[in-house]
Amino acid sequence: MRRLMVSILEQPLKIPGGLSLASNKAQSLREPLRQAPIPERLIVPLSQHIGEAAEALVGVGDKVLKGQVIARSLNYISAPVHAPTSGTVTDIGEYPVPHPSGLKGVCIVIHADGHDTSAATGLAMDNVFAADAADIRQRVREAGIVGLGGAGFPTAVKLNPGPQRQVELLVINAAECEPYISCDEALICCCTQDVIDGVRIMQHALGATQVVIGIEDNMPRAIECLRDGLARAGSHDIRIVPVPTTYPAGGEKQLIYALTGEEVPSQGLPADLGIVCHNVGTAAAIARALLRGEPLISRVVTVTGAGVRNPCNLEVRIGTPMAEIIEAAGGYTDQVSRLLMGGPMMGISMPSDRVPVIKTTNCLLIASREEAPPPLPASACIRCGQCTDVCPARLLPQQLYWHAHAREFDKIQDYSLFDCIECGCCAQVCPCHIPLVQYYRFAKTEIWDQERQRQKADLARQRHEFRLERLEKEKKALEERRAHARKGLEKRPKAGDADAKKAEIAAALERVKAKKASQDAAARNIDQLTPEQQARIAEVDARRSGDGTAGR
Amino acid sequence: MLTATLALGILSALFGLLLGYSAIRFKVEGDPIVEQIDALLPQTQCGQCGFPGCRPYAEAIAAGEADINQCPPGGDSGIQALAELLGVDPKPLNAEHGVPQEKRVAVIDEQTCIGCTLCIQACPVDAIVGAAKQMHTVVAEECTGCDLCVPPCPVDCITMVPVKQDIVTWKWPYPESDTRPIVIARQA
Amino acid sequence: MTYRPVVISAVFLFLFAVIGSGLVAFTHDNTAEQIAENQRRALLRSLNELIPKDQYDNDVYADILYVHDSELLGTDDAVPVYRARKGGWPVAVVLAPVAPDGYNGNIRLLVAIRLDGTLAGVRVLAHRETPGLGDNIEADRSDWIRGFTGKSLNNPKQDHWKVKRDGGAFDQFTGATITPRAVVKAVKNTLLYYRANGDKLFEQHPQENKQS
Amino acid sequence: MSELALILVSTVLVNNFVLVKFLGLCPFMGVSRKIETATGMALATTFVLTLSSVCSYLANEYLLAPLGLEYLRTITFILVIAVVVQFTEMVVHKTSPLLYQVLGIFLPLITTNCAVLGVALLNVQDKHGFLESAVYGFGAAVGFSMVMILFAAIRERVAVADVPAPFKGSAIALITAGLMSLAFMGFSGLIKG
Amino acid sequence: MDFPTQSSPYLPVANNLSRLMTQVMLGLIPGALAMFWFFGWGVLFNLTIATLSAVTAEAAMLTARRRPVKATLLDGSAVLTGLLLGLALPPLAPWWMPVLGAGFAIVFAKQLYGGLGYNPFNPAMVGFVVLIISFPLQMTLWPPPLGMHTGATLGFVDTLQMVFGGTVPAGTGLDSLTMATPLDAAKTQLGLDYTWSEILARPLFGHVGGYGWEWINLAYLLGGLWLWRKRAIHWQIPGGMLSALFVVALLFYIADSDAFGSPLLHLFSGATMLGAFFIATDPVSAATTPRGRFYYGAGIGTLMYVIRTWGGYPEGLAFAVLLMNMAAPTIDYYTQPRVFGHEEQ
Amino acid sequence: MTAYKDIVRDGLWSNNVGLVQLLGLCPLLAVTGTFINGLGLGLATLVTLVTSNVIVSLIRKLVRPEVRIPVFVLVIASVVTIIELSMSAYLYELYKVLGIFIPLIVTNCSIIGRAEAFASKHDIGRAFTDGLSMGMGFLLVLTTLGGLREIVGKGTLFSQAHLMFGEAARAWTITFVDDYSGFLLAVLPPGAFMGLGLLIALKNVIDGRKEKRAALVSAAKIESPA
Ligand SMILES: Cc1cc2nc3c(=O)[nH]c(=O)nc-3n(C[C@H](O)[C@H](O)[C@H](O)COP(=O)(O)O)c2cc1C
Ligand SMILES: Cc1cc2nc3c(=O)[nH]c(=O)nc-3n(C[C@H](O)[C@H](O)[C@H](O)COP(=O)(O)O)c2cc1C
Ligand SMILES: Cc1cc2nc3c(=O)[nH]c(=O)nc-3n(C[C@H](O)[C@H](O)[C@H](O)COP(=O)(O)O)c2cc1C
Ligand SMILES: Cc1cc2nc3c(=O)[nH]c(=O)nc-3n(C[C@H](O)[C@H](O)[C@H](O)CO)c2cc1C
Ligand code: SF4
Ligand code: SF4
Ligand code: SF4
Ligand code: SF4
Ligand code: FES
Repeated sequence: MRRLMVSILEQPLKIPGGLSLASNKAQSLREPLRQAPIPERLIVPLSQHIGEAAEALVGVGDKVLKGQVIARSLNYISAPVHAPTSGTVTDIGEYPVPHPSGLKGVCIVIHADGHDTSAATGLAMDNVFAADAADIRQRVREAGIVGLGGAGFPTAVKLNPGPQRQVELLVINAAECEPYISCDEALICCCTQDVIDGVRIMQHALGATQVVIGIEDNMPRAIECLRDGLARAGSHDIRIVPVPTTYPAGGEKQLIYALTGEEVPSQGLPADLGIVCHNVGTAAAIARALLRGEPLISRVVTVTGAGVRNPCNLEVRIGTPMAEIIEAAGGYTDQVSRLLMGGPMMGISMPSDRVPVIKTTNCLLIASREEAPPPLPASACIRCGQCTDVCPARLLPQQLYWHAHAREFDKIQDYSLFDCIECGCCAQVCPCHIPLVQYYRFAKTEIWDQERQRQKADLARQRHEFRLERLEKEKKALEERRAHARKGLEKRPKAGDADAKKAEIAAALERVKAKKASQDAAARNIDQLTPEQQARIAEVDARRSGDGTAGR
Repeated sequence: MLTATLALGILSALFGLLLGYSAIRFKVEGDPIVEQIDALLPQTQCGQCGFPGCRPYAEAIAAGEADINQCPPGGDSGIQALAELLGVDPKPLNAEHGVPQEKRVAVIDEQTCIGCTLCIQACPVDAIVGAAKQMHTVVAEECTGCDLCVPPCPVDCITMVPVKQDIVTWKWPYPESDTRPIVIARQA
Repeated sequence: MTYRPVVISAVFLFLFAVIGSGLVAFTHDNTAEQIAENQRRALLRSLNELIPKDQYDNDVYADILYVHDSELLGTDDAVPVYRARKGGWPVAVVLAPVAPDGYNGNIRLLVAIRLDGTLAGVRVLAHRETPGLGDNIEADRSDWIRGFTGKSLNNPKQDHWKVKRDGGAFDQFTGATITPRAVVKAVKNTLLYYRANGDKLFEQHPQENKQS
Repeated sequence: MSELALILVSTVLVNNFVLVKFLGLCPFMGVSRKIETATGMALATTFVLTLSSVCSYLANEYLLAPLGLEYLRTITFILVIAVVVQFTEMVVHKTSPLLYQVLGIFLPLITTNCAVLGVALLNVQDKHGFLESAVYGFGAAVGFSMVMILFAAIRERVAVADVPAPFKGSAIALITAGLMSLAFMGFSGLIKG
Repeated sequence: MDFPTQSSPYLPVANNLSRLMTQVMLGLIPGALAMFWFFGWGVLFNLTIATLSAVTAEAAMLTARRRPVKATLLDGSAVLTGLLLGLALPPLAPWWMPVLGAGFAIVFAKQLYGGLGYNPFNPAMVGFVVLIISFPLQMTLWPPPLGMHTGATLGFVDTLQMVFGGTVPAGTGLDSLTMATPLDAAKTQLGLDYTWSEILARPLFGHVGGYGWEWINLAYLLGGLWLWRKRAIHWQIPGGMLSALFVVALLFYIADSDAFGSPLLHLFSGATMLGAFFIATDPVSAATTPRGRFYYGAGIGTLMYVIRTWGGYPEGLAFAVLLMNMAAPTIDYYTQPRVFGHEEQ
Repeated sequence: MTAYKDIVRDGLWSNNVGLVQLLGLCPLLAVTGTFINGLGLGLATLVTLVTSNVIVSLIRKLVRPEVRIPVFVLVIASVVTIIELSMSAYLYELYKVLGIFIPLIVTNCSIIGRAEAFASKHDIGRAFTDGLSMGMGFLLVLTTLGGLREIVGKGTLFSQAHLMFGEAARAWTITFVDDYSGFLLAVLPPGAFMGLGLLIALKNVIDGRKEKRAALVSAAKIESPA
């Protein structure tokens, strides 16, 4: 096992690039976190996060209890879905889901019975801190917990760094760098104990020797709460480090850099450095699951913006249609012009408020025209380089733009397109108003699509070649048979029949074999991939579906 | 005049010897370019290019017998890739060979199918399964959407349906708020 | 491995080379004289502009001498001197000196000096001065260069062999002083050279120190 | 030594073969669409140009001059060049498939690159010796390569620009070349003589 | 309720093109005023004519290309091209020179490539170079920088007549109205084997640079620094250019102070500061990577020195800028920054 | 076999050496300072093209591939040298002006290009026609560009005609603007590049117009029966 040395810096670093943005968090923090009412009808998508969609376990008409598993995960990188409240399944079908495409996805629709009766989940553990890490992971997995801070990556996977890696440092991401969003701060102030318990459970499960909570230095109240909480719990080994307020200091790689001075390798994971990074909300969810047996069926959502009457933070059941939440926050004002899921920098705009809240919905920004004006007409890039100045990934956004603009997908990858975290800083400063991030997203999805097409073409080529070979063989066999038959006719007219038959059988056998071989070939096609290739495919798949559910 | 002819004559005779010798000495066979071209073709195997499948078309291009703009499934991006590989100018798709269409797959109407196996024989990638006199189905993942199975069917039970777009295959659109026209790479 | 093809290619190339070079050689033989004549006439035309044809009767083109003087003639190379005679008597010499300090480098001149040291004329053979500025030294573009005709080291005085801007007697062009300055200096130097060596220039016989 | 350095600077910058002397323009326009191909062409040309500059010097010095056959210069030089090119191509093709992939398709084009013959003829005209010929050839090739690669990089940018339709392609490329030669005018007068 | 959708980010954008261009124009004011002070009305005529022609040419081309005219003109880039060209031309230049130069700049160097953002070469400098190689005579006729305070500069009406009518005011000649610029004169004198100390003693020269020119350069420097403070330009290009010019000049100056001008002279003569802060920084045609910008600037500084010192033109800025424009795409290619999380190349 | 009509159209317009194939650029740009220079080199190239095309077509079946290029080159070089010698004998002044570009006709890519691409595959008649039309096309571009550059750059046309047509031709010079100070750019290298760029753009405009008209006509044809 490789031991990695990571040390937390005395003075957090400034991240490369980035922007200073007006935080706009105060309005939603005026009142403390409260519960949103449970709606009559909940729409629970089967795919809410990065990774494979879950498979429904219930049928239409089934009665379900709160916390009951209604869809199971089939895949390692996947998470089960639980009923957010008790009621009846009225439909399983396609409904609009929060995704930039505005397309529909499979959802389970539950009519709440209003009792909110809990099911026995068996998730709670008696003595978590004595438990085996594998057991903890299993329960985290069964609780359907995914990262609540970003892309919604299944948390159990991240808690398992693998046998080759030793995790030394657990970074808790409480930075909440995007403007308007305050759900983490609300959670920290309201459920400090849950957060701390969760952090300690993670520390235990990972065997991390150091824990640091990274939090932006403009959240003094949350820092205070955490300090108090930690002191009360006697967890003096958990450090709180305020990092300079810069968007996107909360990005995983940026936060790790700010805290430790280490750069997560491109295409790599923090675990490569011996670091794992989790959001505070994720920590709280783990604590609730393992200490109180509650699976992930609700989360804190910031409802804010000039378009909503009473900006606030609400604890919302997964599957609640957004309209209901906005209602719970006092309803729309007449300034409303746009509905965003997530913050103003990375959020996705919703075509309607009928879509449900999912596990990764951290914020609903109901923006006015002033807060989120319609896009200005773009002009060609003048290479002013302002985008380069602010890019936290130290990319050359203008170069990426030129190649995306020209659809030069090979070249754009030479400029490390896939290191772009889509933070939006570049587009925010561009004097030419170019929708840069959309260009990158366009290029990324286009490249994934090409990759898919290429794989398909490779398969088709193999199958076609195989077929040609088969036909060739059949033709030869036929000719042989004919020749044979002719010979037979000349010599032994009677025996011909039997021979022909034999040949036919042989040919049939051949065909069967061929078919089998072809299947083998197809199977090999997947087998022969190197682990990296497989990982990449998995990654691509994951990211693709992640698009829908994550704030990316 | 004599010196002139002699000097140059001898010089070139020497050169001739040198070249003739090296032509034999440094002979090279094989043509890897075909593979490279083939790798760029979409492998739909539809034959719209006028060749029986993608590879023959690749060979024809390599031999200079076919132009690069004859493959409708490859579309403009395919032509561009070929142009880049071969170092020639891209040109618009030759409409004689068809127009690019959205991706489609064959679907067999299972009620109507009489199990004649004609479509199986037509399918270039063995994407149709089913024994004689039984109902046939198309393995959608393997179907390249080449249309070849449609004409042979005696009861017209095969239809080509567009591949449905879902969240996984969805692509971000090219930003349109950019007022400039879309430039297809390297037409200049 | 058979070497037949090798021989065939060799023979082929040989044949074509022989035919080609044969034809070229044939043409060459038939045109060589004409070409030499052309070259001669081309130079003569320039010379005749400086020294009218009726003033001499020798074959100026052949009556040639090469001299060296990098100081006064502006170049390390040999400078040809053509000599015009009438009835065997020297009439004038034509030198081809170089003005090395033009705006863009060398300016090649043709300077004709009569026996008495007055200028029969000056022409520019080649230069790289800025078109539109410095190229007014060409006879086709302005009369400036013709202004030298008849001048000598006494006319104007030797210390007036300068452009006006430097206090001399010769015009400069608007915006371009360097070029005329260089030309004036080169012509003056040529005259100085002639004053020092003029008598010797007619002595030697062409064949004696022909040089290439 | 400084003489040779002067020749080098002069051929690369001041009397750049392509932009000032107008030699080798066809490959300059023809294979400069992409940086990679331009680089390949540049390498191939550098090699051939230097070699043939030397070879034709030898041919002139030891064959034509002694026999008084200067008028056969063009024929001889072009023959030498054609053979050098053809020979290089065959050898490279056989011995280094990788290099051939990079340079292969450009080699035959070089025969008709008039910079090559131009260098040979200018060597004679300027009375260069052996070393000078080599340096002159090399300098010309470096100048050619340099502007070719820079040009290709610009063309890649121009290819994705919003160029008016009639100017798309070679027209704008020529105008770009024109602006480049405009810039190179700045070097005029740098080396006098 | 339904909403419009778009890609993130959504926050209002404060930055825009016309603001950037306006800042650059504001930055030019001190330098332009200084030039007006020293050279008189001709400067103003140049600026007006060049700007009007540039805008007209832009409008005409946009119309011909069927592109939005008004919106594009409002970005201010054509105006800026005109202004910069106007500042580079000799005052008293006949009216058709700024017209021709600006037309050439906009049509050939900008619009044929697709307009703002696509031009590989600096339009204003293309216009300038076209003029200097075509009309070297007119382009070297600079009036002496006498200054308004002496009352010796040409009056408004005289200038008007000269620019539009080509008529020289009575009692003067073209030769007396114009003279070589300090750089030009120095070059000429050096050719005559004068030493720098002799040359510098002439009234053509002031404290560190050419008389008048040093103040003009100082004014441009101030405007440039303001631009940098405003983040309209990056420091690398002017920094690279000025430091390269300084270092190269210093090396030669140390080697032979009689034959080569002092570094300060180079920094404060001719178009150095205008070039460093306003021309070399044209983002469209310059290198864009942070490191690349520095090399790009350094290249301009070096080439400028080479052309000033040994070349055929007294001022090398325009050529140096165009030459480095040529190299900019290649520089960009080879100076990509290390991406976050990538190994050092 | 290619029809004669197509060969001619190709050479003169649709596959023009200078405007479309972009071959033979060096002389095209270098010697087109004046109309007469362009004419002189154009004629020399024309003769070379025709002769070499015919000879190559004659010997096309005899040559082995490995010496094909050297043989073609030899043929062309011989023709060019003969022309060069003849020019210096009979058109000496013009010869001096065109300078190194006469021997460089050898490497005019269009000549060897035509030999390779056309003459080595076609019979004499076609090879001759091809050479003639390609050469004419090239000549056309050379003279157009030369004329334009001369007019813009010097304000004259047909100056120096005496180099080709003898002393009597001195008077042919047309001066457009008296006292024209000249627009040097046009005569200098940059002007050559840009001039050719503009010519190509002009051709593209004409082609575009033609295409549009053709499209209109065919559209009308389709519509009319309906
Ligand atoms: C495609 C992909 C694959 C990942 N694979 C792993 C993994 O194997 N192990 C792990 O611990 N984390 C993995 N992660 C989680 C990341 O380290 C990261 O924590 C997660 O993407 C959330 O970060 P974000 O919201 O900044 O995108 C993966 C993430 C993605 C997007
Ligand atoms: C630009 C950017 C900004 C982010 N900002 C935050 C943030 O402020 N807080 C946070 O918890 N996660 C943020 N994330 C997500 C983190 O990178 C990371 O996915 C998350 O902290 C991992 O924890 P989780 O797996 O528990 O969600 C951001 C991601 C990106 C790309
Ligand atoms: C591009 C350019 C080219 C020039 N070419 C010449 C030239 O060929 N001959 C010349 O004498 N001066 C030329 N000059 C002018 C000199 O620089 C200098 O101004 C002049 O010779 C001396 O100036 P004066 O006449 O005011 O003393 C040129 C100037 C420039 C800018
Ligand atoms: C800092 C800055 C410097 C500029 N410098 C120039 C310049 O030197 N020449 C010019 O034509 N335009 C200049 N422009 C304007 C604009 O970028 C230019 O017209 C574009 O090159 C046209 O596409 C400048 C703009 C900015 C922001
Ligand atoms: S900020 Fe915009 S205009 Fe400036 S370089 Fe980046 S993409 Fe181009
Ligand atoms: S969106 Fe991508 S390119 Fe733009 S600043 Fe963020 S990381 Fe850089
Ligand atoms: S047209 Fe059809 S068969 Fe031909 S290359 Fe394209 S996909 Fe293959
Ligand atoms: S199933 Fe039909 S459409 Fe699909 S690949 Fe086979 S033949 Fe083509
Ligand atoms: S004519 Fe083609 S390279 Fe010179």
